[in-house]
Amino acid sequence: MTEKNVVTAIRDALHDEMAEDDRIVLLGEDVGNRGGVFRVSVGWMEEFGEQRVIDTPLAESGLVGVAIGMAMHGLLPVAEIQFADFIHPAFDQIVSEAARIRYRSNGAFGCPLVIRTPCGGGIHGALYHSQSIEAFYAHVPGLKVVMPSTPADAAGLLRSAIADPDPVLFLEHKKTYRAITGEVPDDRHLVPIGSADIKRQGSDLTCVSYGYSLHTCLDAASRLHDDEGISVEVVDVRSLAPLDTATILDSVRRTSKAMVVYEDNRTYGAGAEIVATIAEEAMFDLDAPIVRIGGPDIPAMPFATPLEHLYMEPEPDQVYQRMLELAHA
Amino acid sequence: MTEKNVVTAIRDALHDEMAEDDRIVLLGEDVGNRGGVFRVSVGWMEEFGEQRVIDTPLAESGLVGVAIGMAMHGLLPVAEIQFADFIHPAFDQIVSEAARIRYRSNGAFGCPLVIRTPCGGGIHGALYHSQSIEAFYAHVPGLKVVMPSTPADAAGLLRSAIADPDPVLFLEHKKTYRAITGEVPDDRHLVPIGSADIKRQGSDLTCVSYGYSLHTCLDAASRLHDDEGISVEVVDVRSLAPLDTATILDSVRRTSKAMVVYEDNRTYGAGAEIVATIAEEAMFDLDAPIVRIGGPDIPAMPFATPLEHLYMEPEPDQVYQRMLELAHA
Amino acid sequence: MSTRVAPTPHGALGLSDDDLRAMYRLVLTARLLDEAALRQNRMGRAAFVVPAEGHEACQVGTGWAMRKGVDIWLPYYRDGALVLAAGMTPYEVFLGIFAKADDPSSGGRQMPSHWGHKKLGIITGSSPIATQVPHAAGIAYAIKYRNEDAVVGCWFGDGATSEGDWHEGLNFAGIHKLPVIFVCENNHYAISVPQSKQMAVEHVADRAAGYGFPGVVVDGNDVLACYEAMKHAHDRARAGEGPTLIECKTYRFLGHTSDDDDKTYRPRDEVELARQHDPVHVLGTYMREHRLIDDGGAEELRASVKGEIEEALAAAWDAPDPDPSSAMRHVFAEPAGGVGQ
Amino acid sequence: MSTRVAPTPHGALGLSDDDLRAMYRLVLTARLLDEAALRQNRMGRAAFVVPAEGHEACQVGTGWAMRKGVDIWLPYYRDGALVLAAGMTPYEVFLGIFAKADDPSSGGRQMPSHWGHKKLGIITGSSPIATQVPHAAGIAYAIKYRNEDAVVGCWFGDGATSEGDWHEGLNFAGIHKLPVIFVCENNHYAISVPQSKQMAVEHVADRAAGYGFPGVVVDGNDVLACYEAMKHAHDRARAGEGPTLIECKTYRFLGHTSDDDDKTYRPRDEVELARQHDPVHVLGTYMREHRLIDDGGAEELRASVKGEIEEALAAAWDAPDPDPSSAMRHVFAEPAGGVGQ
Ligand SMILES: Cc1ncc(C[n+]2csc(CCOP(=O)(O)OP(=O)(O)O)c2C)c(N)n1
Ligand SMILES: Cc1ncc(C[n+]2csc(CCOP(=O)(O)OP(=O)(O)O)c2C)c(N)n1
Ligand SMILES: [Mg+2]
Ligand SMILES: [Mg+2]
Repeated sequence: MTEKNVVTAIRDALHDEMAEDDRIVLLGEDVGNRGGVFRVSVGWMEEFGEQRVIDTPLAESGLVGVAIGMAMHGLLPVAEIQFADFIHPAFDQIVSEAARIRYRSNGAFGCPLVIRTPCGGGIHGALYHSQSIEAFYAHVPGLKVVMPSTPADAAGLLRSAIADPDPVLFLEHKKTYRAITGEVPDDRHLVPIGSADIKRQGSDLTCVSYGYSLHTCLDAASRLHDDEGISVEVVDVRSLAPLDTATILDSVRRTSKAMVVYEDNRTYGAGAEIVATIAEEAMFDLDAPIVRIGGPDIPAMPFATPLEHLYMEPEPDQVYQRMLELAHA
Repeated sequence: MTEKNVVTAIRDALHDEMAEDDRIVLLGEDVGNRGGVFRVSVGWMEEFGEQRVIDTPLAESGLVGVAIGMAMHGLLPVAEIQFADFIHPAFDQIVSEAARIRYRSNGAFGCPLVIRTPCGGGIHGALYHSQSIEAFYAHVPGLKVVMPSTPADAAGLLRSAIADPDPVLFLEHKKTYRAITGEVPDDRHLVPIGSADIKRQGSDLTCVSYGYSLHTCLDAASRLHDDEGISVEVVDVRSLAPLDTATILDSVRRTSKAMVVYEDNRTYGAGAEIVATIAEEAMFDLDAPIVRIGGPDIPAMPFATPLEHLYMEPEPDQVYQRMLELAHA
Repeated sequence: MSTRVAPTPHGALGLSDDDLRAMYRLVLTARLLDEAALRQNRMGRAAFVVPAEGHEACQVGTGWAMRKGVDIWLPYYRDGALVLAAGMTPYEVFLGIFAKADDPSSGGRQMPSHWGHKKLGIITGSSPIATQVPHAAGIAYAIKYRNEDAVVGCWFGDGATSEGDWHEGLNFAGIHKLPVIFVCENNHYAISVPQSKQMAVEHVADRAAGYGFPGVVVDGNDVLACYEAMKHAHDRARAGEGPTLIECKTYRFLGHTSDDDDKTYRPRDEVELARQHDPVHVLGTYMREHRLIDDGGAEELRASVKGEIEEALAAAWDAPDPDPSSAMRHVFAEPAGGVGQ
Repeated sequence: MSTRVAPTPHGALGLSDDDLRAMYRLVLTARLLDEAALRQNRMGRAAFVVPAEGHEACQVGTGWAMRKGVDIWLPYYRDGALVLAAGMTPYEVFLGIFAKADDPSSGGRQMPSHWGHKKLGIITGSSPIATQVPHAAGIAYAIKYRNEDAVVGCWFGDGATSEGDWHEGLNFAGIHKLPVIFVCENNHYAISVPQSKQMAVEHVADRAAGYGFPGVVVDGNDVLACYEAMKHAHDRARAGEGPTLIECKTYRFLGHTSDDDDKTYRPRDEVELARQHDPVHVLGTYMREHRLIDDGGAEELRASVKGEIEEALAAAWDAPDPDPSSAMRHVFAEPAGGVGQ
């Protein structure tokens, strides 16, 4: 075990995989010369060669499209989109192409592609460097979407994503990059795609979250325990698609109370699916209405500190407060 | 009042608006010379001139981007995307640009743009001429998304969309085009964006739907009434964003039972938001768990008749059956 | 002084008489197959067909320079003649038209003419226009990376050249000097939109200069001209000299698809004029002129091709439909599948 | 024989001495403003700034050919000097840098340098690269449609030319011969990606031929050359002759933004070499050579500009922050707003 932050865990895992398997190529804007905007691949162009660490033109659709071609011809491309906010030009290539190649060819072709991209806010990124994009992609059959929140999960899920025969969107919350550290196994451990994880056990209520919000929830749960002796179970979704409904429902049935917390705009966000699933499958196990906390329905978050705070900062207290209310409901 | 089908209602309303206001221009692939693939604008290039009925190059992102520019400079563009399945290349222009122009300029600029596009399946369109796209867009703050299911709503909502100072995605279910007819007021009536509509009153349960599925639900409700004397209230969402939660919740509270039906892939579909809203706001008013029926989680629907049926056809019976069960629950 | 026989035009290109006979058979097969498929459509037995009529020469000419089983093909929906050149059989084509379980493209999941054939190196395609262009570049990159001796061919219409993906794909291919050939079958319309409303230039090929590789214009009704341009591009690609953009000027004789009525947007005399350069007749005339076929042989050939098509059609019609429950399969790899297959 | 004074180069372009003095003041203001902003960033008072250093001549030169209050501007984030030429004040720029409520671009909602100024005809811009290119074409279409005498200017970097939107926007503008000028500020890098990995051509301008309009290359450090090319394009646009693509060869002296360290990807000697053509010095030298300014005047000007900037900075720093609750506003038009404003 080694203590690392999230971005280091990602870097180390990706580095080790590349060293093991030369079918893996990394492509994206500024991944070569500069080693990536978040410095994940510094020095790799020299280490693995320019053929494997490819600085692409500024063209996300082309970048993903080229990666799809590589994936259909024996390579295992890892495409980096510099910021999740800039993945939108590639929407068609991801949704119409990567996600449908296996289905449309009746299983004859596959597309083992990983798309990594830093997402989420709270880092002064304003409207176009703060977006949450999981809701757009988790809805797409044929695509897997994961979003780790801890260094160990980041490493383990990235390895699983690379080993996966189908396209995986790998979302990295920027605010976890350096802020979140933890123990990471030194071996090549895998975290299976499609499995949620109980990050804190509890009995009074279940809080389901993912991404940076997960840490907000863990923090609130820990304070609630200290302050009020309330025991909150915190479930880390980790894999948005496929969604591990079994783990979520099992926890909710045990605690009889559920809340769902996510950073993305609330309405039609990914949390709606989780709430809906609980409502359909476990409604009569519940002692109180399900609580949903999502971001405000404004385009990502503004730049000015007071405005960004309105989006991100009320959250910790809001989560704490709503947990408290739900526990007493 | 005049009896029309949906596509004729759309054609007439758009025609009248264009005749009234020469700021309105229509642009899209094949809208001019050919009068549109669904023949909405036949003869308009001659009638309104080539400057107002613009055959664009085959480039959806550019098409929407150009329309955004027009909208920011005094015109009222109506952009037609030939099939909803081909809107994906324009995702960035719609989400990053059209939907954010007002917010990002702190209200200084606006983008009065309408994007019309035929969506939905059941017409042998296979994977790329059958898609439902509302879930991708209803989630985007700054964008309005409507989906009429009757000729009168189509005409009234289209007029409201054109009059709206903000971008509106106007979804037209292809299977309603000719299959659904109804009375349309002869005056320039408006249907407000953001209002759901009770299409059938009932007291035993509430069924919330939209698009072609609405008709499946109406049909099942009517058969259930005849067969079993069960009284189903059918709510037509009509406007996915903003969502009229008041009308939906009011109905659910009255009947104490809710089901939500939509054609799109079930998981993370728009119906999840509706179910989640009911669960949060009206859970203790319910006598039975909420029922959700969505399309299978496969990429749109296959071409071969037996496969397409698997997607679309079980639905009528499934809806009927689930209504029956819910009524007796 | 020794007497020397002047070489035939095809001989000068290194094509044997048998090559020409095979090419002619392909061109004719494509045409007769189209006609048969359209009849099936009119009879209500095929919901949707896409005729290639008018495009046969540019497809067979460019396809002939590709090596079956070695090179990689990314056709578009209009490429009914091209996929025959790539090795698909009429039976396989009809399996797609009738949406049968054994359709090699998609098992009846996609509309007909959305080609794919794993064994033949025909990459699965979709409806959205031009998305295959970056794929072609990516495959060519992988070929170069893996030091394979393969060339990628990528076909599309004039309409496709307006898409962002087209620009991005060609640009990437140019930067990395990839072994890929881009073939534009310019029939001057994207459905109803004439070329003048698609671009302000006369030649699509002129855009190649902006990507740092050659663009050539050929008569798309002349199978030999198309072959020659493609062969040259193919040699360039194998020699590591990078991509080529070939623009074949051609014409579509029928509606865009069986759903389209082109009378609303194309003047009849324009269509009639184009038909005077019908590539099937042009090649037929060449065959006779160079004594590669005589009237009897032509009749025989036509009868033989017709027979083949009728047989294929009948067999495909009788083939099993896909099982409804199979619709849920292959969203993701099934347990047996491995990485990168 | 009458004696004739040889016209100055700027005189030959129709520019008065006062024009030149005003242009020089703009160039200098941009430079000193950048320096002041960077200091604020280093002091922790500005989270993020985007220096224009190195691009001043091409921005002021092209901007000078535009008519304030008539023409329409679509700048990109690098265009700190251009927006001054369009009429923004240093105070307004600092309101953006400090994310203040009165920031005309966005009221502090967007990162600094995401320009917008309704009154000045500067169209609101975003971060995603090249999205403004189709907007420029659409605005130009509306101008032509409404028979207005306005021209659209659209600026972007070399990186932007790889995006599909760039291709689609230029293509549309070419087809409709729209009154729009596309200006590429080619500094040979998209962040760290050198031009050779972005395109296989030497000149972006060569791509214009593919869209049916002229492309010209100019020395982006020469304010007069940039003005001349832009003026010519502007005349063409007003005369209904359609778009022009102007490529200004230039260089960025500093990091991509205050978040970037360019030492990891650009050799120092390359940067030093480029600095020898510093557009501020180039223009300063020209001013002296043509006696438009002397040493005293230059000192005075610099002091005056500095004073103006300090004052603007201080006033902007003291301006009110946006109210947190305002973050919920303007997602949609508020009741007072009408259509098409
Ligand atoms: C992205 C996208 N937009 C629109 C369509 C609808 N569409 C299908 S074919 C076509 C025209 C294509 O024209 P061209 O590329 O010239 O090929 P041709 O049919 O003439 O051979 C259009 C607009 C589509 N399939 N994909
Ligand atoms: C669509 C998109 N992809 C990626 C980025 C990240 N990014 C910001 S600026 C930039 C480089 C732009 O280079 P260029 O156009 O040459 O302008 P320059 O900064 O050199 O003036 C990149 C990759 C972005 N803003 N938008
Ligand atoms: Mg065409
Ligand atoms: Mg640059």
